[in-house]
Amino acid sequence: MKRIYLDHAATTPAHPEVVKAMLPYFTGAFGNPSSIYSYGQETKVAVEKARAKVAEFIGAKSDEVIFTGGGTEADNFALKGVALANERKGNHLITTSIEHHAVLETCKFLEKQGGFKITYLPVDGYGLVDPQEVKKAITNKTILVSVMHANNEIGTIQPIEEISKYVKEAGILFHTDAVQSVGHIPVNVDELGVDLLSISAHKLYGPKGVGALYIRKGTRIFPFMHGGEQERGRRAGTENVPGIVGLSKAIELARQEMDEEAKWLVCLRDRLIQGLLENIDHVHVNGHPFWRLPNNVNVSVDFVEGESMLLNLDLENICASTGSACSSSSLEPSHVLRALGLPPEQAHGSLRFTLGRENTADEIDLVIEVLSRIVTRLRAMSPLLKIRG
Amino acid sequence: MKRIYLDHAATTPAHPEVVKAMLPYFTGAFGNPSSIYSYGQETKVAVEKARAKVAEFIGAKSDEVIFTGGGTEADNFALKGVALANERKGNHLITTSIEHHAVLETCKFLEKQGGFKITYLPVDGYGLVDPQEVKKAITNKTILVSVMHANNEIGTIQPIEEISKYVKEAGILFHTDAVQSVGHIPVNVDELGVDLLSISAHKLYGPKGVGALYIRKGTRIFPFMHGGEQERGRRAGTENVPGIVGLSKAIELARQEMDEEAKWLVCLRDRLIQGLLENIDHVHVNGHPFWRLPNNVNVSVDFVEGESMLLNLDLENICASTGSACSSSSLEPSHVLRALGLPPEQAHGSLRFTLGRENTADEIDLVIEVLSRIVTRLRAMSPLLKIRG
Amino acid sequence: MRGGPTQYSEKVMEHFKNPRNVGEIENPDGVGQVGNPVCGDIMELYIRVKDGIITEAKFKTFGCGAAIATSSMVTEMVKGKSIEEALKISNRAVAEALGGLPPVKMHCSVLAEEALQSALEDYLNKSKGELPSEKVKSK
Amino acid sequence: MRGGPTQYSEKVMEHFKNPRNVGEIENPDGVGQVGNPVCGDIMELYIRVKDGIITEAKFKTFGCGAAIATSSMVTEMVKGKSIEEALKISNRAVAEALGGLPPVKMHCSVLAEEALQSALEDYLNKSKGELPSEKVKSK
Ligand SMILES: Cc1ncc(COP(=O)(O)O)c(C=O)c1O
Ligand SMILES: Cc1ncc(COP(=O)(O)O)c(C=O)c1O
Repeated sequence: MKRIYLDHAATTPAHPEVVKAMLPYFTGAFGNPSSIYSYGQETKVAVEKARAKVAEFIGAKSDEVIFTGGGTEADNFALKGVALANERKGNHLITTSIEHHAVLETCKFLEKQGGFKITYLPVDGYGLVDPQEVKKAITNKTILVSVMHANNEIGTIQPIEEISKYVKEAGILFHTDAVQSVGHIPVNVDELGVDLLSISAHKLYGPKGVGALYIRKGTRIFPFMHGGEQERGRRAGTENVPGIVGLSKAIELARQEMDEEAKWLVCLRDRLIQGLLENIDHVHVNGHPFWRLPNNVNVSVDFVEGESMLLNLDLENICASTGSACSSSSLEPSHVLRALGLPPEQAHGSLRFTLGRENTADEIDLVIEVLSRIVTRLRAMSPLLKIRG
Repeated sequence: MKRIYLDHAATTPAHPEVVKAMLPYFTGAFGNPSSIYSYGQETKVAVEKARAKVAEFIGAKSDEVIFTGGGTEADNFALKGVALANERKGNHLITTSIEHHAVLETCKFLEKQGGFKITYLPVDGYGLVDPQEVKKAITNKTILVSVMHANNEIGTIQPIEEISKYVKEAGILFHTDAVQSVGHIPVNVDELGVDLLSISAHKLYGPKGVGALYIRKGTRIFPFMHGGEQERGRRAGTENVPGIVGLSKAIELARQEMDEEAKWLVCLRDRLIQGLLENIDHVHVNGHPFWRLPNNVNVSVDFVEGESMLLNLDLENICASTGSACSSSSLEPSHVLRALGLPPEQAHGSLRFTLGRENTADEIDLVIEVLSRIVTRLRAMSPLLKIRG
Repeated sequence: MRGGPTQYSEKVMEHFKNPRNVGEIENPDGVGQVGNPVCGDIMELYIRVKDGIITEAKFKTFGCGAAIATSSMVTEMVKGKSIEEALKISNRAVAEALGGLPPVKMHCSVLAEEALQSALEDYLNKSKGELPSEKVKSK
Repeated sequence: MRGGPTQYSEKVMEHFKNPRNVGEIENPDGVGQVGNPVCGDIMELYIRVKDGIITEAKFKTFGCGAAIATSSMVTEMVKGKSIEEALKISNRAVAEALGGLPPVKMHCSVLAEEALQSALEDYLNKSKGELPSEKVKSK
């Protein structure tokens, strides 16, 4: 049976065009961009073209885009770089309780090792941050606010523009983790009003292990990676030329296809949500009904646990994801679902389906059918149904 | 005219077999290794196989190898991770004045921002560190010694084993930057006696943007990249699966071909050195005559400047490198050549040729011939020849 | 949404796919319930005992793949065993019978052992001292 | 061995490949020498002057591609010019005539200007005050 891949928030396949664009830079044009002979210059030109493309796509200037080794590095770079460079101004950072671990763990590190104070803002039942809460949290020690653009688990899109107003008013730097939004919904650094923005290629049909950090001109930030003078001294290390070219190709394709694709994904998404609600009792949708990524479906299925649903789906060649404790080595359910205020059973019974450009309506219908069967089977062995049902 | 590439220390082309090994992981087996469905597990298995291969090659255990985004990240990780994790024990680090910038700039950052004290050991005229100097530099505050295995500019190979004795005696952690040696000369972590060792794939016919850090079991070190639980919590970020597979394929090929290749490169290397000495007056070889990478030729040509030689070579499709100020944006000549005690004119007149598996004896002969012509031409316009000649 | 190292053995997957003894026993001789929804694992284990021998065992489980497989396995293991023998079934024995469990999933086997012990205790309490009860208390 | 952004213009490469006026002038009317080996740049500039007009200019340079190209260009630019005109040649003019220089290489054009000024000064000193010497001093 053909595999049905519904975990595009975890990673996407590289677009065949992306791989094609990368290939010449492995063996043919392999020169080091830092070399001064014309052969290295070829790859330097490739990197600069890529930079211009990425910059243009998010409404930035070329020299405001720094390539990194992925979204996690971009987040680490942004937070640690700004925190250390602005330590004298203050030691307070504001973020939210539903950030990706790349932001949250970096914050914990800064708290523990750097003596920084971090405010973790709560979210409402839909996963939305209240801009007023951001405003209230700002003190005269605050040097950075970091609020993700779109959440990777529940797909909720934050009111970044509104939050930005308060942050800018206070003259504070503003970072957004846009790893899940870039290439999927419009992202413009000026419209969002952010100073730093993280991108990861493998979430938009680019290769793994490459990303970018947008840094608004004039932003005080330390390098995260020290060494050579690559990226104008802001990120040392020999440039991952094929990866960078792959990222820019993915961006180019997104520019062409994003709008159409988003419309189509919203169709599929709503078809899946409707289908699940209609065919399975006691299903709840997590996240926001409207401020939601086009490709994200997150549901809780009462009385059954996520990993056991996932494994059953896997046996039928369907790839999805769960926020259940049982799928994490920490044995705690998703911090995002907990932040929504979900009762633990519902957090444990969550499933995430994230759709992509190759999914079809038939696949969606099959998933609904298969999951109904699975849930019936698992509920038959669930002690919760009797206790609560 | 066919290009003659003699800058393998800057970067190598990916081996065609490496690219072939990587390809399936872009579009076919693209799953996220952290996913729990069998599809993600495929890539997890690929990553673990790669880890085992890399580990075996350097005499390490699998769980002592952490994949990174390159050699620079490995160096940053090793130095910052060990420094911060062992701060309570002491604040003193020892390194050498000829390290790669990935080590030196990280040290400067630790000095400036972290309050660490760094000793930069001198080297002799061949670029060798004296193990006795290391011993003398150790204080009761010393927490880490970092000495590179082989130098990227002059190819000098350090007496790591001997240095290790003194470092271990004092119970201190020992890091070596083996970016230029792994895959080119034998590297075994136990024989070298090191606790941490940096690797970069693109220096051994692997892809750019991926590397590894060996961390001996029990070494106190903080993660450098915070976020998800990848790499057993030691290096967050979605694994660059194709890159990691590419690195391990490059290692596999090195295991098979390294010895033969080294013999061949030594032949070519010595042919080039002899040819230059015989055909051009006033040429000096930089680096050690014996403790030298098989592929490294570094010479100073009196009375002429490096960049102008390089550009002329480039015009004849020959790629090389120089330690001249004029090729760097800092306008300072190579810190390595200066550390050897070279007079500034000789540092400015340096050329580095680093050979690789595809170079031929004919190419070497052509380079000698071409460079002789270039030097004659440039010397004709050099005021130094008159002044000093 | 992170993933742990959950590569299950074939045996685990086999029990997960075809769990044995799912369901409840009406008027059981012993019943144990352990775990709680907050942790994401609940197991109920029912036993029928005749002449000191466990003749039937059934379970209901809310939990992950390993929780279901260990429930299934433990019910298989106790059938036909005496109470004394059943009391000796350890979580390790369950895990081993399944061809091993990933480290983060060992707690599921603990849960299975606890469910069994709790059902046995329930039986012993009901039937009052057919066996030296210190054995149970010492648990 | 780091590399800077040294993508030279076509014009620079042209002058680098075929430098004009390489060499020395015997018994020149003016000679300037600037730079030093420590910095990796030395330029010598020779001029021949007839009736206040520079009729010939030659150079010798130890330095990078930009140093050679600016030397070549500046010697081309002064030929046929009066001393007054030559004194007005700025480093920017040299760089512009070469179609621009990478930022890190602008110092080479400064060196070329200095070499020229130094040769002119030498000429003026030798020929004593054929031109108001403040102009030279004010440099
Ligand atoms: C919102 C968000 N931020 C950051 C990351 C980390 O990106 P990467 O996997 O490229 O390190 C991810 C994905 O893993 C993500 O979804
Ligand atoms: C000795 C040495 N260390 C570290 C590095 C940095 O490795 P990478 O280019 O993979 O960041 C290099 C090469 O650039 C090197 O030669």
